[in-house]
Amino acid sequence: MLDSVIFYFFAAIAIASAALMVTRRNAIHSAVFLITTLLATAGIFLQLRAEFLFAVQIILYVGGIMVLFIFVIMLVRLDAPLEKVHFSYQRWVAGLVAFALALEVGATFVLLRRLPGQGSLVLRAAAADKLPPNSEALAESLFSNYLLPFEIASVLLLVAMVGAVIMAKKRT
Amino acid sequence: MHSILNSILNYVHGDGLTILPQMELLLFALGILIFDFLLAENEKHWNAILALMGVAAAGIGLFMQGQRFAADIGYASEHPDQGAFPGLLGFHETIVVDGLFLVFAAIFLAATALVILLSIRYLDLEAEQQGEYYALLLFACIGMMFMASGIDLIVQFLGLETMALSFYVLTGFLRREKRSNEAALKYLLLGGFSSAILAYGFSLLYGASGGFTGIREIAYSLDRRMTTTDAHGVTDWLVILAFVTIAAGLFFKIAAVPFHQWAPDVYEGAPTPITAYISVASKTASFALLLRLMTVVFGGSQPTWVFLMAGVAIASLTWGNLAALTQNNLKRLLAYSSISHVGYVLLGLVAGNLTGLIGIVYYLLAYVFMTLGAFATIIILRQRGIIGDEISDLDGLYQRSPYAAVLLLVFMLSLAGIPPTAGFMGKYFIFQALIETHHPVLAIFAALYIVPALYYYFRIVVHAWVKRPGDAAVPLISDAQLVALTVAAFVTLAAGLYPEPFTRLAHYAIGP
Amino acid sequence: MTPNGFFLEHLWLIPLFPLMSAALMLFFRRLLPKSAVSFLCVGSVLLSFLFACGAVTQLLSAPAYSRVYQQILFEWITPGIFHAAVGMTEFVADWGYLLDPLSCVMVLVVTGVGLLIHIYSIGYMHHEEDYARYFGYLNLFMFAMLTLVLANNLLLLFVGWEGVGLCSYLLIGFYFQRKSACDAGKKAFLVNRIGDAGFLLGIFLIATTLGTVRFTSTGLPDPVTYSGILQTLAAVIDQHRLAYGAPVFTAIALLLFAGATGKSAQLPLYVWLPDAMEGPTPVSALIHAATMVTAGVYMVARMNAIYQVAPLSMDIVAVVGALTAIFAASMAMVQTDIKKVLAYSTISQLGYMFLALGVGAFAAGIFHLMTHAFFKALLFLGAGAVIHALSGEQDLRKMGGLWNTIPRVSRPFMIATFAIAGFPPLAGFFSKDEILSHAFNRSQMMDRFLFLWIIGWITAGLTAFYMFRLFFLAFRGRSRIPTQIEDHIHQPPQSMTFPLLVLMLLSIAGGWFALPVLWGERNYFAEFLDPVLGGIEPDTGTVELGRHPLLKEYLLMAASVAIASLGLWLAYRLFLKNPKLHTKVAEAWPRLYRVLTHKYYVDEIYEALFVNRLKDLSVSLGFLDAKLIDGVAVDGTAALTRFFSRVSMWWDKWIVDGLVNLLAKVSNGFSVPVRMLQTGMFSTYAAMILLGLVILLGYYGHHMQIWVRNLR
Amino acid sequence: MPFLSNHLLSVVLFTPLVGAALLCFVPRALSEYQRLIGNLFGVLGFLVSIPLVRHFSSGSGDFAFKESADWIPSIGAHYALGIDGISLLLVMLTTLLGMLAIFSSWSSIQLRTKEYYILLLLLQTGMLGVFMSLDFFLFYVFWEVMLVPMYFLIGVWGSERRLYAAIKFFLYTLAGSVIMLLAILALYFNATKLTGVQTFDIPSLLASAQFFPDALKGWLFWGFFFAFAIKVPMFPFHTWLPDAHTEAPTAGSVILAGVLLKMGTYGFLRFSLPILPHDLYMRGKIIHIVVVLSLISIIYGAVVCLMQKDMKRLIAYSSVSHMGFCTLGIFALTPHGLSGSVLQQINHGISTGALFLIVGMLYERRHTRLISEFGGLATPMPNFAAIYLIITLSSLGMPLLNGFIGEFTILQGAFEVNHAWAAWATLGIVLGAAYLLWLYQRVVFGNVTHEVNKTLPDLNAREYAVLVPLVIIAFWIGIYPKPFFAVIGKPVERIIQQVNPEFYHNVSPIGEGHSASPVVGAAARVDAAKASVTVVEGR
Amino acid sequence: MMPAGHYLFLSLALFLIGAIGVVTRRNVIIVLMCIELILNSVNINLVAFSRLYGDVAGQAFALFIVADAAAEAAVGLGIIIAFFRNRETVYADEMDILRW
Repeated sequence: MLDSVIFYFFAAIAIASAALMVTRRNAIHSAVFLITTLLATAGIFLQLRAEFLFAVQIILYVGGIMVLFIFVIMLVRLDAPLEKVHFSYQRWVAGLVAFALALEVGATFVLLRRLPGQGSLVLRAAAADKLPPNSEALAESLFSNYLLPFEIASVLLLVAMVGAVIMAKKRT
Repeated sequence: MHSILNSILNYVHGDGLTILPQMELLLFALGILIFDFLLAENEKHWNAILALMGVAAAGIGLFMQGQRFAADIGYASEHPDQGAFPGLLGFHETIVVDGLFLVFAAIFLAATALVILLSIRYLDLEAEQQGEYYALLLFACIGMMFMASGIDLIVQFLGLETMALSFYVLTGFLRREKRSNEAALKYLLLGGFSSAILAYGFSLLYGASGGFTGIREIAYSLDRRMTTTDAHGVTDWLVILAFVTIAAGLFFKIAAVPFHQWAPDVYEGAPTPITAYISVASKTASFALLLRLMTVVFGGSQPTWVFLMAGVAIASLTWGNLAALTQNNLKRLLAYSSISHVGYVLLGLVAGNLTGLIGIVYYLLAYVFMTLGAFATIIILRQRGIIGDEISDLDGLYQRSPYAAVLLLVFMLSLAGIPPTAGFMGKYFIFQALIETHHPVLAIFAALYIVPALYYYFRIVVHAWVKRPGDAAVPLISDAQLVALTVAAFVTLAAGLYPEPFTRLAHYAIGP
Repeated sequence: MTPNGFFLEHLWLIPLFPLMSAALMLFFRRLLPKSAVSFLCVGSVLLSFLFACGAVTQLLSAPAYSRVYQQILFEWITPGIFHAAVGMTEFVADWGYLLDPLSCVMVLVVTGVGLLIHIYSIGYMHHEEDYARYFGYLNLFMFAMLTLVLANNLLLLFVGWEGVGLCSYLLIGFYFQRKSACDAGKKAFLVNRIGDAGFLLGIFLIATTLGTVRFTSTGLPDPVTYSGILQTLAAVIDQHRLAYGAPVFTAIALLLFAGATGKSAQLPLYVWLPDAMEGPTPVSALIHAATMVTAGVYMVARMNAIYQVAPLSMDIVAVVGALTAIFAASMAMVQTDIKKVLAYSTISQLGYMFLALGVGAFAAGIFHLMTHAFFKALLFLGAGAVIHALSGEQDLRKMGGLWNTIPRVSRPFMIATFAIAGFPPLAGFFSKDEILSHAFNRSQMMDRFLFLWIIGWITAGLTAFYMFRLFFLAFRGRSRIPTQIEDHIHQPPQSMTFPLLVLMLLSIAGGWFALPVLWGERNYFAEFLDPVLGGIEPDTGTVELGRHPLLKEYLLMAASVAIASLGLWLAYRLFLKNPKLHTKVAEAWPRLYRVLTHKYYVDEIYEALFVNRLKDLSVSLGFLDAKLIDGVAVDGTAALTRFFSRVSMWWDKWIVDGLVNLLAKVSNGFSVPVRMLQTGMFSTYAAMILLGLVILLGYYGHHMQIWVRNLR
Repeated sequence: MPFLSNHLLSVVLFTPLVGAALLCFVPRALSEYQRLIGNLFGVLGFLVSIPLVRHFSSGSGDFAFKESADWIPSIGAHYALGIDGISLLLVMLTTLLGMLAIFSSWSSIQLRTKEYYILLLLLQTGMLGVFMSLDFFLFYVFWEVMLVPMYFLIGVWGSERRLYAAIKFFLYTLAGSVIMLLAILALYFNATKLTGVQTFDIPSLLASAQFFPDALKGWLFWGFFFAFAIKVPMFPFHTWLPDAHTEAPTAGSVILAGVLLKMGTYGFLRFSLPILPHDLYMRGKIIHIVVVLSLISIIYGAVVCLMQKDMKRLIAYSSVSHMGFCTLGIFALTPHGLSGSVLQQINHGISTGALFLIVGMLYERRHTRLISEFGGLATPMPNFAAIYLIITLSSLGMPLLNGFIGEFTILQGAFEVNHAWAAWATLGIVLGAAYLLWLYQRVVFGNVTHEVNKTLPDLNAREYAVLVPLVIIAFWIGIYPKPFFAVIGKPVERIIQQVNPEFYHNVSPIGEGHSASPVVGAAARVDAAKASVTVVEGR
Repeated sequence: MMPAGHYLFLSLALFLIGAIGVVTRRNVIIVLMCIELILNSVNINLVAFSRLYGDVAGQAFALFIVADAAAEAAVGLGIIIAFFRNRETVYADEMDILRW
C-alpha cells in the first residue's frame, strides 16, 4: 500500500513537472522543473529498490548534467529576452502528431483489451528482501557481464569530453 | 616483464581478440590526442599519418580475427555435433566476431582510410587541421565496429552513440562556418531524439523478452513467447512498440523516409569528407545493426513487417528520387540520392532470403565506394576561395581535370546502376532477391526508379562533361586525394567487371 | 525437241547490252563525248535487236508447241520453305529468261521500236546538255523493259515492272528544273506504286496458292523441282483441289489487274499518263505509248491461264477496258495540247487492248498492242518532230498548215492517223476489227455484254474524230503559228525522219500478219501465240473465228469503217471546212464541253474530295490553321495523307511524346514541393519523425488484429 | 596464331576497345594522330571481322566460334560468345558501319576529336558484344554499356537540342532495359528452379523456358517486349528516335539507325520468340498485338514522314516505318518472315545509314538540315544526286536493290499467315515511295533556290569512299542475295523449329491433306499432255 | 510492488511529454532537456523491468543510459555554445540556412 502511495506520489510529481517543464517560457524555469522530474524519478528508482541508480540519478543527473544545463543557459543569456512565443509556429501540427501518437498507443492497448496493469506482466516480482544488495549486484554485473559496455562507455565519455572541448573552446 | 607480455598475449588470444581492431584504433586515437600537442602548426599532417597507421593496424587486427575465424569455422565444420558455429564470442557473449562483422569492419576501415586521405587537404583549406578531427574519425570507427559486432543491446546502443557523438562533433568541426554549426546542431538534436526513441525501444525489448539484453536470448525468448499459448499476446504490444521504436531509431540513422529529413541538411553543412563519411559509414554501420536486429530478434515476425519495410523502401525511393531531380547543391543531391539507395537496400530486407541479404551487403559495399568517390570529386572542387558544392561548380570539369571527370562518370554510372559497375551488381542482387521471393511489382517499381535516378546523376555528368568551364581554375588535386579517388574508382569498376570476389565476400558476410 | 542455238543460249545478253551501256552513261557521263554516247547507246540497242531477231529466228525453227526456251542464270531470291495451298514447298525466284512466242512479239516490238526511238533521239536531243544522262536513262529503260518481257517468273517481271516505272519517273522528270515535270514524275511513280501494291499482293497470293512464281516449267529439265504456275494450276484443277472459277483465282487475277491498271493507265489509275507528257517526246513515244504502258497488257496475257479460270475477272477486265477506252477518247476530243491528245488516245487504245483480253481474245490484244506500238510511236515521234520544228510549241491552236512545210513529217503522220482511225488496209484496221469482232462474239455468248461492242464501236468513231481533228489542226488549214517561230521552222534531220519512215511502213504492213480468217487466210499471229495464250487446256484455243457466219463479219467491218468515216467527216466539217463551227458546237453544249475540257473533273474530284474532307475535319477538330488548308489545297492528291500526317505529328508530339514529357514534368513538378517539405525547420523534422512513428504504429494497429487473431 | 583463331570473336570484340584505350594516351593536342588512330582501328575492326565470314559455315545453324570462360561463377554468369548466321550478318554490319561512321567523321568533327573516337570505338565494342553474347548477363551488360557512349555522342557533338535528345534517348531506353533485366532475372530464377543449375547461358535458359507454364512465359514475353520495342522502336515507344537521330552527329545517326535499332529486332528474334507461350490462344493474342503495333509503326512512321521539314527527322521517322517491317516479319513466324526480317535489318542498316551519311554531307556543306534550304542540288552536285537516288531507291524498295528483297520476303512471309497484314504493310511501301521521292525531289530537283547552293562542291574522294561500299552492297543484296539467305536460313529454321514446330507438320489448308508430290506429279502429267500435242502437231 | 504496467504507463507519459517538447519548443536548450527527459523515461522502464524480473541487467543498462545522457548533454551544450557564438541565437526556427 505504502508502495503504491509512494509510486503515485512520485509519478504525479514527475508528470506534472515534466508538463510544466515543456510549457514554461523561461528556460531556467524549465530546467528547474526538469530537475524536479528527475528527482521524482529518483524517488521511483528508490521505490523500485534500485538504490545505486537513485544515487547516480541525483548526483550525476541533478548534480552534474543539470548544472551544466543551467550553466549554459546562463552563458547564452537567454534569461534576458524571454521567449515571445515559446511554442514554435508548427506547434499545432506537432501537437496533433504527438496526440495521434498517444492515441495510437492507447488504441493499441484497447485493441488488445490488455490495459497496462492487467495480464501477466504483474508477475509476482521478486521479494525485496530476497534481492541481493543492489550496489554489489550491479557492480558484479558491470564488471562481469557488462565489462565491455563499461569500456565502451568510457570511450563514449572520452568522445563527449573531446567533443565538448572542441566545440566550446574559444576560436583560435 | 615476461609475464606481463604473456598475459597480454593471452588476452589477445582470448577475449581481447574479439575487440582487437577497436583497441588498436583506440590506442592510435589516444595517441593522436596526445601527439597533437607536440606538433607544430605546420606538422599537423602527422596526425593523419598516425590515423592511417591506426587504420592499418586495425586492419591487421581484423586480419588476425579473420584467420582465427576461418580456423574455428573449419573446426566447427569438422565437428558438426557441437552445434552451429556462431562466430568468435567474447565478453560474456556481448560481442561476436563473425563474417558479418569482418566484412563490415573491413568496409568501415576502408571508408575511414579513404576519408582520412580526402581530409588532409580539405582541412588545410579550411584551416582546421587538428588532431582531434582524426581522433574523432577513429572513435567513430570504433563505434561503428561495435555496432557491427555487438550482439548485446547495450553494446549496440553504446557503439551507436559513440559513433553518433563523434559525428555530431565532426559535423560541427568547422566552427566558423554557419552551415557547419547549424548542421551539427540539427544533427545533434534530431540524432539525440532518435537515439532516445531507440533507447526506449531497447528498454521495451528488454522488458518484453523477460530481462535479457543479448539479442540471441531475446530472440529465443520472444520466439517462445509467441509459440506458447499461455502467455500469448501479453507482450505483443510491448514487442510491437519495441519494434516500432527501434525501427524508427534505426530508420533515422539510415535516413529512410520519413525519418530522413536530417540527411540533406547535415550533408550540406558538414565538412565534405565528413559528409562522405556519414553517408557511407554511418549508414553502413546502421544497416549492420538493422540487419542483426531484423534477422535475429525480429526474424520470426518477418511476415508482419515485410510490408512495412516495403512501404518505407518505396517511400524512400520515391522521395529521394523526386527531391533529387531539381536539386542544385551537389551535397544535397547526393543526400537525396542516398535516401533512394536506402530504399534499394531495404528492399533486400523485404526479400529477406539469402540473395537478398547478399544483395544488401553487396549493395552497401558498392555504395560505400561509389559514394565516397562521388564525394571525393566534390572535395576536389573545394579550392581556395571556392566552396565547390554547387552543381555549376562542376562546369567543364572535363577540360579542367579529365581524370576526375572520367572517374566522376564512373561513380555516377555506378550510383545509377548501369553495368559494368558495382552499383549495377548491387541492384542486380536486390532485384534477383525480389524476383525470387515473388515481389515482381516491387521489383518493377525499384527498377523503374533507375530512370529518374539516371536523370539527375546525368545532370551532374552533363555539367562536368558538356558545359563549358567558366573562369574556374584547374583544381589542384593532392596525392592523397588522387589515391582515394583511384581506389574508390578501382573498386567500383572491379566490383562491376569482376564481381566474383566481392560476391564471395558478401556471401561470407551472410554466412552459409 | 527443244530449240537451241547461239542466240538462245545468249538470251541473257539481250537485256545486258543496254544495261552496260546505261551504266557507262551514268557513271562516266562526264568523260564521254556526244558522238560516243550516241554510238554506244544506239549500238547497244541495235545489238539487243539483232540478238533478239536471232533468238526469235532460232526459236521459230522449232515446232509450234515446242517453241519455248527457258534459261535460269542463278537462283535469285531463296528465303526458304513455306506453306503454299498445294503443300509445303521451297520458294525460289530465279533470275531466268523465258523466250516463247509471246515474249518473241514483245521483245521484237521493244527492241525494234526502241531502236528506232533511240535513233530518233539522237536528232531530237542533240542540243541537250545532259545528253548522256538522257541516253543512260533510256538504255536503263530498255534493260528494265527487256527484263520485264523476258522474265521467266513474276518476281523478275516485277523487277522490270518497277524498273520501267523508275525510268519513267526519271525520264518524265528529266527536265528536273521544271517543277511540273518533277511533280508529274512523282505522280506517275506514286500512282503506279498503288497499282504495284496490288500486283505485289497478287504475286503473294499466287505464291501462297500455287507455291511458285515461275510461269512455266516447260523448257526446264525437271518439272518437279522447277515447278511452274501453268503446270501447277493445271494439276490443281485436274485434281479438283481448286475449282474452275474459284474465288482465289479471281482474287489473284484482280490483284494482278490492279497492277496493270496502274502501269497501263486504266480506270481509275490513268491520271498519271497525261501528266507524264512532261517528259521529252521520244520518251513519251517509247515509254508512254509503245512499250511500258503495254506492260500491263503483256502481263495479263502472260497470266492468261489464271484469267481463263477466273471468268468473273475477265469480265471486269473487259468492262474496265471498254470504259477506259471511251472515257479517254471523249477527253481526247477537246485537248489542245498535241501530246495530251495522244496521251488520251493511248489510254483509249490501251482500253481496247484490255477489252480484247477481257473477252478472251488475248492474241487480238497482243496484236493491237503491236500495231499500236507502231502507229502510236509514229504519231508521237511525228508530234515530237512538229514540236521540234516549232521550237517547243505544243498547243494545237498555235499550229496549222504544216502539211507542206515539213512534208517528211506530215506524210507519215497522216498514214499513222489513218492507221489508228482504223481504215483498211492499214495496221490499225485489222487489230481493232479483230477486237471488235471478238467483243461482238462475246455478246453472242452472253447478251448483256453487247454494250462492250457498242462502246468499242463508238470509241472507234471518236478515235477517228479526235485523230483527224489533231491532224487537221496541226497540218492543214491556215497557219496560226506566230511569225517569229514560223521563220525557224525546219525539216527534221535524217536521224529523226528515218524512224518515221520505218514506222510508217510498219503502220501500213503491221496488220497483215493477222488477216481475218474469213478472207481465207490463216491468222498467223494468233496461231503463233496459241501455245502461250491457249490457256491450260491445249485443245480449246482462242482461234474460233471460223465458226461465225461470214455476213456478220462483213457487217461488223463495215460498221467500224463507217463510223471511222463518220468521225473523219465530222472532224473535217468542224475543223477544216469551217473552223468556226467547232466553237459553235462547243457553245451549243457548254456544259458537256466544259466537262470534257476539264477531263471530267477527275483530278478536281480527287482533290475536292480530299480537301473538303479535310476542311470538315479541321473545322470540327479546330486544330488546323488556314495556312495548312491552303498549303494542302495546293497539292490536293496528298492532302489527306498530309492531314493524317499532321494529326500523327500532333499525336506524336502531344500524346505519345507528351505522355513521356508529362511524366518528366510531373516528376519535376513534384520535386519542388517534396523539397519544400525540407523546410530547414528543426521542429518540422522532429514532427516528421513522430509522424513516422505514428505511421509505423498505425501500420501495426491495422496489422495487429490479424496477428492476434492468428495467434488465438 | 592458334590463340587468335580460337578467340576470333574476342579479337573482333575487343579491337575497338584496344583502339579506345590507345587513344587515351594520345596527347590532346595531336588531333591528327587521334584521327589516324581512330580510323585505323575502325578499319582494323572491320578487317579482323572478315575472317568470321571466311570461316563461317552455314551448314549446322548452331552457334559458331564459341568461346566461354567463367566470369561470375557464384551466379553462373559466363563470358560466353558465339554467333550464328543472324548474328554474323549483324556483326558484319556493325563493323562495316562502324568503320564508315568513323571515316565519315574525318572532317566534320573538329571538337574534342580524341574523346569522339574513343566513344565511337567503345560504342562499337558495346554493340558487337550485344550481338555476340551467349550469356544473358553479358548481354545485358553490353546492352547497357553501349548507352553511355551514345549518350555522349549525342550530348556533346549533337546539334541544338542535343542534351534533351541525349537524355531522352538514354532514359527511354533505360526504362525498357531495366524491365528486361527483371525479365532476365525471372527467366533465370525459374530456370534455376526447374533445372537446379545456375546459369545465364542463353541457349540453355531458352531451352528450359520451353517448359515454363504459359502464363509465366506470357509475363516474360512482355517483360522483354518493352526493352526491344523501345529499341526497335515500335509505335508508341518511338518518340525518342526522331529526337535522337536528329540531334546526333552524322556518325551517331548512322550507328543509331544502322545498328542500334537492330538490337531490338535481334532481341525479338533471339529472346522473345522462344518464350512465346505454346497455348495457341495466348500466343495468338500476343502476336496479334505485336503485329498490329508493327503495322501501325509502318503506316504511322510513313505518314508522319510526309510532314517533316527536317531531313534527318524525316529519315528518322522512315526508320520507324522500316523497322515496322522487320518486326512484322519476325512475328509472322514463318521462315520467309524471319529471313526477310533479318535481311531487312541489314538493308535498313545499309540504306538508312547511307541516307544519314548523305544528309551529313549536306549538313557539312550548309550547316542546316531543313529541306526548304535545299533544292536543285542536281545541278551543282550531279554525282551526289546520282548516289542519293540509288540510296533513295534502295530505301523505298526498288527491285534490284537491297530494300526490295527484304520487304518482299517479309511481305510474302506475312501474307502466308494473314493476307490483311501484308495488305496493310503494302500501304507502307506505297507511302514509302511517296515521302522518299518527295524528299528527293525537294532536295535535288528543281531550280537552285538558294544562292549558296549554286557553288556547293560535289562529292570528294573521301565521301565516295564512304558511300560507294554501301551502294555496292545495296546492289549486291538486290541482285544476288542468295549467300545472305544461305547464312540466315539455318538459324531461322532452328528458331522456327523451336517456336513454331507446327509449321513443319502442318498439312495444306486446301484439299484433304495431300502432300506436295501429287501436285507436281500432276504437273508433270500436264507437261506430258502438252508434249503429246506437240507430237501430234509435228506430224 | 505495483503492477509493471503502471511504470510503463508513467514512462510512456514522460516519453510523450518529452517528444511533444522536442517537437514544439523553439529553444534548443529546452529541446535538449526534453531529450534528457525521454532518456529518463527509458530508465524508468529499464529499472521497472529489472525489478520485475529480479535481474540487475536493466539497472546496468540504465546506468549506461545515464552516461550516454551525460555525454550527449556535454556535446550538445558544446555545440549549442558554438552555434550561439556564430549566430547569437538558440532558437530552432532561426536555424534555417540549410533547407530545400
